[in-house]
Amino acid sequence: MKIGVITYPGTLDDRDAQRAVRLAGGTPVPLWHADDSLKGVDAVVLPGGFSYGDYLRCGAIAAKAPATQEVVRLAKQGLPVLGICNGFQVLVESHLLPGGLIRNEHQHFICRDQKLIVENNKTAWTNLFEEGQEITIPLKNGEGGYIASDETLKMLEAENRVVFRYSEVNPNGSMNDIAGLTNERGNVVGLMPHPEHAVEPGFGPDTEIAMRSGVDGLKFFQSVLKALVNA
Amino acid sequence: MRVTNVDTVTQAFEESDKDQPWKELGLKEDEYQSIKDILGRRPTSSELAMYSVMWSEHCSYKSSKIYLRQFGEKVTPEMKKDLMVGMGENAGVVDVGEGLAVTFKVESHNHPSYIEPFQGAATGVGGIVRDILTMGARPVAVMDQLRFGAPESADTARVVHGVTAGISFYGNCLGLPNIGGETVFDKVYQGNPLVNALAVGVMKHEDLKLAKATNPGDLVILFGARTGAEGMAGVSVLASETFDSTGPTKRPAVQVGDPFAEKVLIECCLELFYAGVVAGIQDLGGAGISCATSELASNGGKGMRVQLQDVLLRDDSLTPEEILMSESQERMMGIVPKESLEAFEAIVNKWEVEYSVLGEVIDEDRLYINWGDKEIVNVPPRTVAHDGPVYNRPVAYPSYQDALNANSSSSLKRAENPAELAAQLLAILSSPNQADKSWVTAQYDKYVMGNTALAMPDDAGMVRVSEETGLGITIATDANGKYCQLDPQQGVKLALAEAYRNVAVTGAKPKAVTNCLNFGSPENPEVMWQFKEATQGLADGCLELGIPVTGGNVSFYNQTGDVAIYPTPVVGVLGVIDDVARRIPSGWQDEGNNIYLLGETRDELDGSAWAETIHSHLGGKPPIVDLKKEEQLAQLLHGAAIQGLIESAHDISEGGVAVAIAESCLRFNVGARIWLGDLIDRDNIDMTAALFSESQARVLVAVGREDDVKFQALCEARGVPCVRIGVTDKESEALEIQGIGTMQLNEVREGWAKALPELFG
Amino acid sequence: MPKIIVEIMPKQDLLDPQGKAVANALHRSGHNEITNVRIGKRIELHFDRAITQGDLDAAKEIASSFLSNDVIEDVVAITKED
Amino acid sequence: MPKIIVEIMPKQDLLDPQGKAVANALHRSGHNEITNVRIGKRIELHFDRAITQGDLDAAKEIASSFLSNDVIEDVVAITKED
Ligand SMILES: Nc1ncnc2c1ncn2[C@@H]1O[C@H](COP(=O)(O)OP(=O)(O)O)[C@@H](O)[C@H]1O
Ligand SMILES: [Mg+2]
Repeated sequence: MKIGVITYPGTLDDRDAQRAVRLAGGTPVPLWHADDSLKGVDAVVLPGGFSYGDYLRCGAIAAKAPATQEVVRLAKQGLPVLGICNGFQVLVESHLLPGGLIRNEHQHFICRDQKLIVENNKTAWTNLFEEGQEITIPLKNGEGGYIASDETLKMLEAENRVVFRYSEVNPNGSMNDIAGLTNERGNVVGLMPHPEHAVEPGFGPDTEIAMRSGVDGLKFFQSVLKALVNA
Repeated sequence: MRVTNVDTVTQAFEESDKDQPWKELGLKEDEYQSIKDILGRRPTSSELAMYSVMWSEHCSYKSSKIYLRQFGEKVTPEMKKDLMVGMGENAGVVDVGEGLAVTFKVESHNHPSYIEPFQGAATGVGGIVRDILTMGARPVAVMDQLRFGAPESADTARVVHGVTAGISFYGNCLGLPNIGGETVFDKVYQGNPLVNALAVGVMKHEDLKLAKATNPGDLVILFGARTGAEGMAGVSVLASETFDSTGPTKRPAVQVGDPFAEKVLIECCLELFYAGVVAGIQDLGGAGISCATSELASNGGKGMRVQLQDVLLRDDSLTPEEILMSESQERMMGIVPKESLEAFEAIVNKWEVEYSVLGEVIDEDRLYINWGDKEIVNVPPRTVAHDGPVYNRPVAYPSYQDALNANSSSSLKRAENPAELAAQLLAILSSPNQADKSWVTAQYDKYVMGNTALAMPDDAGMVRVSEETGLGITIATDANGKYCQLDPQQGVKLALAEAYRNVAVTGAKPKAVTNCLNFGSPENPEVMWQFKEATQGLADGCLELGIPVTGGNVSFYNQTGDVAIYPTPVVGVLGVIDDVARRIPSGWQDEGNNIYLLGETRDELDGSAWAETIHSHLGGKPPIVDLKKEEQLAQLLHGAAIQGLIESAHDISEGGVAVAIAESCLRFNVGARIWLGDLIDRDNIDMTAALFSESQARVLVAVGREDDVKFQALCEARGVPCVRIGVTDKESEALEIQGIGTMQLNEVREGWAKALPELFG
Repeated sequence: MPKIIVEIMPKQDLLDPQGKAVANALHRSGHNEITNVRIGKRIELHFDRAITQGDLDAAKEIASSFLSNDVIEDVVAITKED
Repeated sequence: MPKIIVEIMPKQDLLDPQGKAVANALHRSGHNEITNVRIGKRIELHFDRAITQGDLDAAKEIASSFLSNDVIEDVVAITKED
């Protein structure tokens, strides 16, 4: 299975996302923001970073890129898309996911091992998790505060579109502790924490068992491979 | 509108007696005279700008040069074996095996970070990363060494917030993991905080690049950000004169960083390197185009012809002098063979990086710079870049030194009962210098790139450099201004010893050294004495340990009025580990491990955290340093790591055994039962010394029961003193120290974790 | 130099953490008369010629489609300065 | 609601990375008539009563000493709105 990973100017975690795809058993395909073809990939990851320096608004300039426009078009036809951190911000700026992401409540960039609850395991990227499962994924962002109007929040909750919720600590003031969302169809998922940083023992978050041994992020990439096989 | 009335070489001949503002530009009379002697005429105003900035303390190392030579001289052939590039280049390069090389360096951005903490610190990170990139390496991590004023002072909060946010902003946006650093508070840094930044990069041997223009006909290309009015005269006015001397202030004194532009520049440069289209490259930092043109030409033993009007500007009103001195960030100068121009253009266009061809390399010992059809610079490049003045400044033994050394901590009152000891331990642990640094470090991305094997709060940072084999590097930096104030020569060796030990406790083998020497004014003979002592100590220490200094940076004039900071030489040690999977954690993780204290403990409390926190005292003599013992200890740890005998190891430094124990507990929330009786008996010390002495060459290790016999045998064979002081107790969630009492870990954690958030919100 | 100035504020009913932080700091320093602070953007679009009605129309379009995100922000003013 | 509006821009001579990125994006989408973009802040100070001259004076002081950093920014306007 070919999983595309888009690189915008200022993208940082593209190589990490490619590594995660590889470790999960997929074939990573590097995609360039200025190309309007996604090279026929089976799914796409919009990785983390500071596309265009996150100037103006995070993800706003990248949302206009040719590759993003193509992602928007194909996502509407069901292409699985995962937006991580800056990728999530791009999805929000391209209106594939509702709401907005603003400056963290405490005003600082924060990097921490974050506990999350998987609220929805029906999406293309979460089908290998249990509903209600607690996982640990590194979080690192300066503008991860999720906001949306009351209506939108109600709709998201009613439709079970909150995929991940922060557990124990809400690190950025996100409304309803929202860490990640999906679209109606469940093929597009965006979240602030970084699953690609929890895929390899020795380089992930700390766990009860050993330092840096957490690999909960691997299931995101395995899930999409399973979804693609079953599709 | 282009400036038209410029001072030309022709005019310099004709109007030979014109008054020039050499003084305002920071030149001394004899320096101005030597420029005239070199040129056989007065300099043009552009030449004057170039010489003044390149001959400033910051660029020319004129006060430090005679001392820095020792780093190149006190070396054995063995020490040079793996050194691919030594001092003098943008950064030293060390062969780490498997065809890979590592380059690393620390640099200061102290003065700009006081004036504008956010941008000052941000551009400090940007500058050091470009130095590393210039060597042909992909930058893979950063670290930051910070010294702030008294924590309670309102201005400290301004600086702390600005500096940490600036480093966070720039480093995170570049996608470089921050793997460690230092955060120290002391009132001596109140008006002069220290912001040092370290970067490390990795390359294949064949990708090594040098800042040289050797081939006549090659093009000189400036690329990256456009040139604007930033940091004008920043190098000479900001970095090398004291604050109260005011220079020309019309143009902004600060630089503004654009980490996004730098990230793009990094990727673009690496693509240029791999495509083999640049023959030489130099970053633009202090002294901007003046520095890049003269150094590239001088290093290559060639000359250059440059058209300054071809520099892409943000602001057309800049004068040629300003263009030559501008410190706009995120720029690079490449030397590109003509036949590679097309390939060069394709790559920079892909990354949307702007560039302009300024001129070409010539086979003549001359740097010619034109403004349109007017010649404004005509100089031998070497005289600008390398033949600046060299001073042997007066040194004087400080008048206060003997009294300071005589005022030892021996008369300070020691705790008399367990409750008092416990209270002292908690007080030290929650003092800003020993407290949890997460408030700072949580602002830094340590995960990006996916290769971070160790980072904050561990003793050293470690990153994997080969995904195939697991080959990794470790870096630790240390400096103790208080020790250096008591004895600069000993103090710098202590910093070296600590950094070396911090690398060793991770299981890596120390290999090379970098430094950033932060001192007061070199015009003060007492400061110069400190500098002389410190450089000698560092050179001697490195020779004794057999690891070379690969490069470094000197920052003088760190003082407010007449009051200098403590001498603060930051020492960074690089280590290599064959496989990062074998790294040793710093905290306790498992149940029932035996806890050993390696090394000897003396009653050494002068300059300690105990003396500072409990008695606000600084005086006496710093701890004894024995580098042979450090080496033995490092070899023991390395051996034990290879055999997999130790579960964790934590270096003992400020705050002594007490702080090391507490940190080991808090790392993974694992309790312990500790008894210090055997230690006290063996080393003939009291409880206060057992807990808080800062004796060197000591490490706390945890060993699984099954490896106990082997481990003890190893210590004996290597002659490293080893005493069992306790056992880990995971279930208890408490730290029990016999003779003091039992403290719940959440109690211990409370003050330690809250100290910085309470101060800085 | 002729310019069009676009002013953008976070939506009234949404959180503005930056504004809140500034308000808190002002309150700490005794400025209790200020009940609330909100922080938005002032964006200047520069021209090297006189600004036309067409430019203003274009700016309006750019302001709402790109310079602001209408899920979280409002364009509160578009003015020109010659 | 009565408010004082403080407008702050990066200093003319200094690089404005944000503005540059936005200008480039506008150029990519064909808006070449816009020669440059600069991005600053618009800060609203809210009051629950009518604004006095004293408030304006205080705002001026706050604007230059706290809301802006005069090393890199200029306060370009302070206005009130009732
Ligand atoms: N400014 C900083 N930037 C990055 N890491 C830091 C900084 N300050 C402290 N640290 C990290 O926090 C941890 C604890 O620091 P410290 O108590 O000073 O360690 P030590 O006493 O072992 O030198 C270390 O891992 C250190 O690298
Ligand atoms: Mg240490």
